[in-house]
Amino acid sequence: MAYNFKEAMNKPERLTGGHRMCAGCGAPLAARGVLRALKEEDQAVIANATGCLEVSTFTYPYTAWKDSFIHSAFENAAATISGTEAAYKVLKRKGKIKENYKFITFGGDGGTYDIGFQSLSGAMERGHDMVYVCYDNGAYMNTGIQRSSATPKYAETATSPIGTEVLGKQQFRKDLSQVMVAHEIPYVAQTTFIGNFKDLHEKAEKALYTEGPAFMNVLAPCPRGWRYETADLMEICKLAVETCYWPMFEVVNGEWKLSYRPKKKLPIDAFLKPQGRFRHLFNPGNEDMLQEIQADIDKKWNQLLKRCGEEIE
Amino acid sequence: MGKLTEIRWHARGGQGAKTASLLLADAAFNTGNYVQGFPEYGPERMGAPITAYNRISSEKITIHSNIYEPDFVVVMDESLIDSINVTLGLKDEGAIIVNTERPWKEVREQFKDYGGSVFTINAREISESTLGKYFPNTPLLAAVVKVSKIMEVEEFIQTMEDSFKHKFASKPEVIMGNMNALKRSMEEVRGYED
Amino acid sequence: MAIRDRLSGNEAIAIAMKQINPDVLAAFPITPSTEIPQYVSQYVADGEVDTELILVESEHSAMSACIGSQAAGARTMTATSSCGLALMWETLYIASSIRLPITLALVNRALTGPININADHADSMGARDAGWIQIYSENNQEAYDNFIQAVRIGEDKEVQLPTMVCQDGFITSHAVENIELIEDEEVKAFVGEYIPVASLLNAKEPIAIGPYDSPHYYIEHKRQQAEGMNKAKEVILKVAEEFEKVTGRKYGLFEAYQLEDAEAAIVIINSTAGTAKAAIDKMRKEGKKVGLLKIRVFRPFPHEEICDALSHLKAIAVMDRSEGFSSIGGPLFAEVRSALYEAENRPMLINYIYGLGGRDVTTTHIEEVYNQLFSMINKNQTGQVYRYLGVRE
Amino acid sequence: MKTKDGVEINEEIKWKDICPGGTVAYPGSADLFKTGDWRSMKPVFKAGECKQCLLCVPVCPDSSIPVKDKKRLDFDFDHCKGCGVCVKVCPFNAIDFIKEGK
Repeated sequence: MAYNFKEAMNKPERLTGGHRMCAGCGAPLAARGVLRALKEEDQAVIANATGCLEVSTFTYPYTAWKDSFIHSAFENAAATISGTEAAYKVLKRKGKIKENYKFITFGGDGGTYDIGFQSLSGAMERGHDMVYVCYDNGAYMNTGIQRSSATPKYAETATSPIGTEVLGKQQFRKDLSQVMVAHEIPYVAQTTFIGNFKDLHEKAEKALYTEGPAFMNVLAPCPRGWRYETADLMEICKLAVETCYWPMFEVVNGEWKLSYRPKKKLPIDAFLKPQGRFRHLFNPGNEDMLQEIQADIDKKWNQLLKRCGEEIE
Repeated sequence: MGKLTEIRWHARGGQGAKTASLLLADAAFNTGNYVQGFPEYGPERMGAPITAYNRISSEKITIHSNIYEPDFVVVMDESLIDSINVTLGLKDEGAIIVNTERPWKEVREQFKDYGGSVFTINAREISESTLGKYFPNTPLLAAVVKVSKIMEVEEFIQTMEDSFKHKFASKPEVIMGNMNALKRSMEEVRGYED
Repeated sequence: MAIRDRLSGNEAIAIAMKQINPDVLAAFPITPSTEIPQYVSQYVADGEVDTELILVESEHSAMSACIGSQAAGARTMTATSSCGLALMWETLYIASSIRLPITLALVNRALTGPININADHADSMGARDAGWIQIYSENNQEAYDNFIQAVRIGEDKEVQLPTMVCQDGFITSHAVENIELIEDEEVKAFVGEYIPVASLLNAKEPIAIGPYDSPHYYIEHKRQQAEGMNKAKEVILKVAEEFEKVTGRKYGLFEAYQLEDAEAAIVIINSTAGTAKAAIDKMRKEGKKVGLLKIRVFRPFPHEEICDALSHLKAIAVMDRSEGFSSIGGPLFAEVRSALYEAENRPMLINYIYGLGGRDVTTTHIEEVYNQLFSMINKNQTGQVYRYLGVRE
Repeated sequence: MKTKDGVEINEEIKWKDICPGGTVAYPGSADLFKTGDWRSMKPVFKAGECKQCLLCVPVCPDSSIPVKDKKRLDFDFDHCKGCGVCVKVCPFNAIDFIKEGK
């Protein structure tokens, strides 16, 4: 269905205020954005991996979720919702449930890329009719900003600190979206918050209303961990996309499709510079580190263009 | 406890000793007994020596241990005799039954230190000529029942026929073959030089 | 009409599952419980049950899927052993704390390491504080009967807790024995329809499960959860009474065998209780006053009842098929000794660690234990409290 | 907020009365929890400048820009934490950002 922005904004909120996420956090935008793609008449069950979003949105006795919600642990959100989805199938078959339900899981990069990866991979392989949404903020923020496999190279975190010998994280980030594509599930998308949220909305809608498992990787900036001013959220997302640090694409039944191509790809400095976690990269003598990051971005961007059948730069 | 008979099976993984012990338990169960049939507790690997057990009694069995002093031992694979003390703990008033093509006398000689009876059965020959393939279980079951007298032969034959009819409902030739194997084994199990 | 049959312990559990016809079964194979989900898979393949199978990639996910399913109002089951239960550890606590009456068939097996696949109670004893009701089974019949009763116990409104039904790996799980089955219809009628207290799939009343619980509330939730366990005792007896009406088979919190006039007794769990009964029968014929208390319900632990049943004895050996590494004995010993604290005349009490990793226990071993108890009685001296049975010294 | 049995859920609640398992049957109950006092900066909605483009609506992490009949209303200051994301995305300078308390 074509995206009607104003109508989408007019829908009742399915995530209330009064949750305890940090001011300016990106994660609730991902949650709100995905939930807006639900048809109003459809019910949903939301599972959430332990993490910022979970502990902040359901602190007893206050739940910010208008839909049924379940949290069990950090590493098992996908397995948990797969149980709920299976229960739905059998109870529906037995005529005990009339309504239509959608099953959505939210997890941070810790609960998705790392500790929850096995249960995610298993649930996708089993083919449950569910959407797994990773809000990727590139570190374990809930425990105080420790490196994850989604943390970009050279970023400073509490466990990849800036020292005299070692500067930040020493590894490039895991390309989870590509790993999820390798599961050959019907739908995989990578997106973030841009403009009027058309990209996120349309992808969420496809993910929700494609039968079978779907995975969405949503870049969700964390002002505290990335160290930028809270008000700059949307600007940071834009730079992530314009520098091709976070390309937006979707893979429908194995077909790769680029969602957005910058008119002129910005140098990676533009994304890194506003963020305190990369400040050391701009000290004299560290130019080669920046070049290394740029080379990696360029390589991966070209690989993506090729996969999507786009003209290579 | 009523009359309790304990049986130990020796074979190699994959030869069907576990199945044989379960089939014997089945037959004894079907003729009104209390039964236990269990493999040596552990993983079963093709070719590795394995042991299976049966307890058969007219009264409820509560013991849950392995069997160390069996009344009867069945050796499904005679190549095990060289490497395993198959008569270990076997009661002198009991018997050992060996699946072999060799003459009874030769086998008896092999167990000269064992004071009980030795029986032989050529399960291969019987199986191949009645079933066209080597399935030693039916001949061995018949031999054990004949030797151990744990159930009436008539009852045993009847229950086996019922079970073959149930299992191979669409294959009358298999039922016939198995019944022939059973009857021949009863006659051909050898315990004396005759 | 009872159905006379012969089944292994695993088959018995699988048949119970088939008769109960749960909504969901989530499982991952592990020896020696593997056969249970295999049998159920066959029932599904043959259309004999309506169950939705979730064949997960780990036991952690198995219990997680059980949580998601039971929370959605579906009657949910699983089966596991040993390291599988250990991998569930975190989620066992979650299941009980959010009051989900999941039913788990546990086939007891030693915990690694070194790796060992045989009977041992290290797995369930390790999970004894997880808030699950624990019911133990001497043989296939008890495994079957207990499993059917477990559904009713856990789902009782006063209880609302998950239940694990335990039996010994291989010794009973893989041994074919006589059993009396209940007619399908009777099982269905006995367990009844599952009516969840709350469900994720109730559109009229969406719920949120699994909150972050601050110190202002956490302890109240735990106290309330503990009350479910407290109430479980009478519910277990009530369900047993109804079960007896259907089957004629009587169950309590424990079984006392030749205990009334006994001087020496052992307290034991699962299959070795049967071996001990055979030893007792033999020794009784020799005029020796020996008896047995077989634990059926370990969680909740029937302290008072056990104290009453044991306090008249002169000497008791508590048999633990798992090490607790407390250096003063195993977990069952700790419980029984604690229960007997209330007794006016406390019997002499020793602990045997036995049968670890499937080490076979015969009637001879059991007789040896009784002989040790009589020696204590004669000398009026307990001697060493914490002992091993059948270990090479 | 009350339990099913009508007992107010607050820090005085007794163990017998608290919701079993911590399960909460009040979807959206976080609405009752006021996070407005977390603000040090405050957005000010200038209705006259607003063109009702609604671009500020989806960027609010606290769902604090209510929409009615496709038009945004003033901020929900019970929950707005004053992050300022809306201020930055407004193309029409229709949101001021001032120190809280002024």
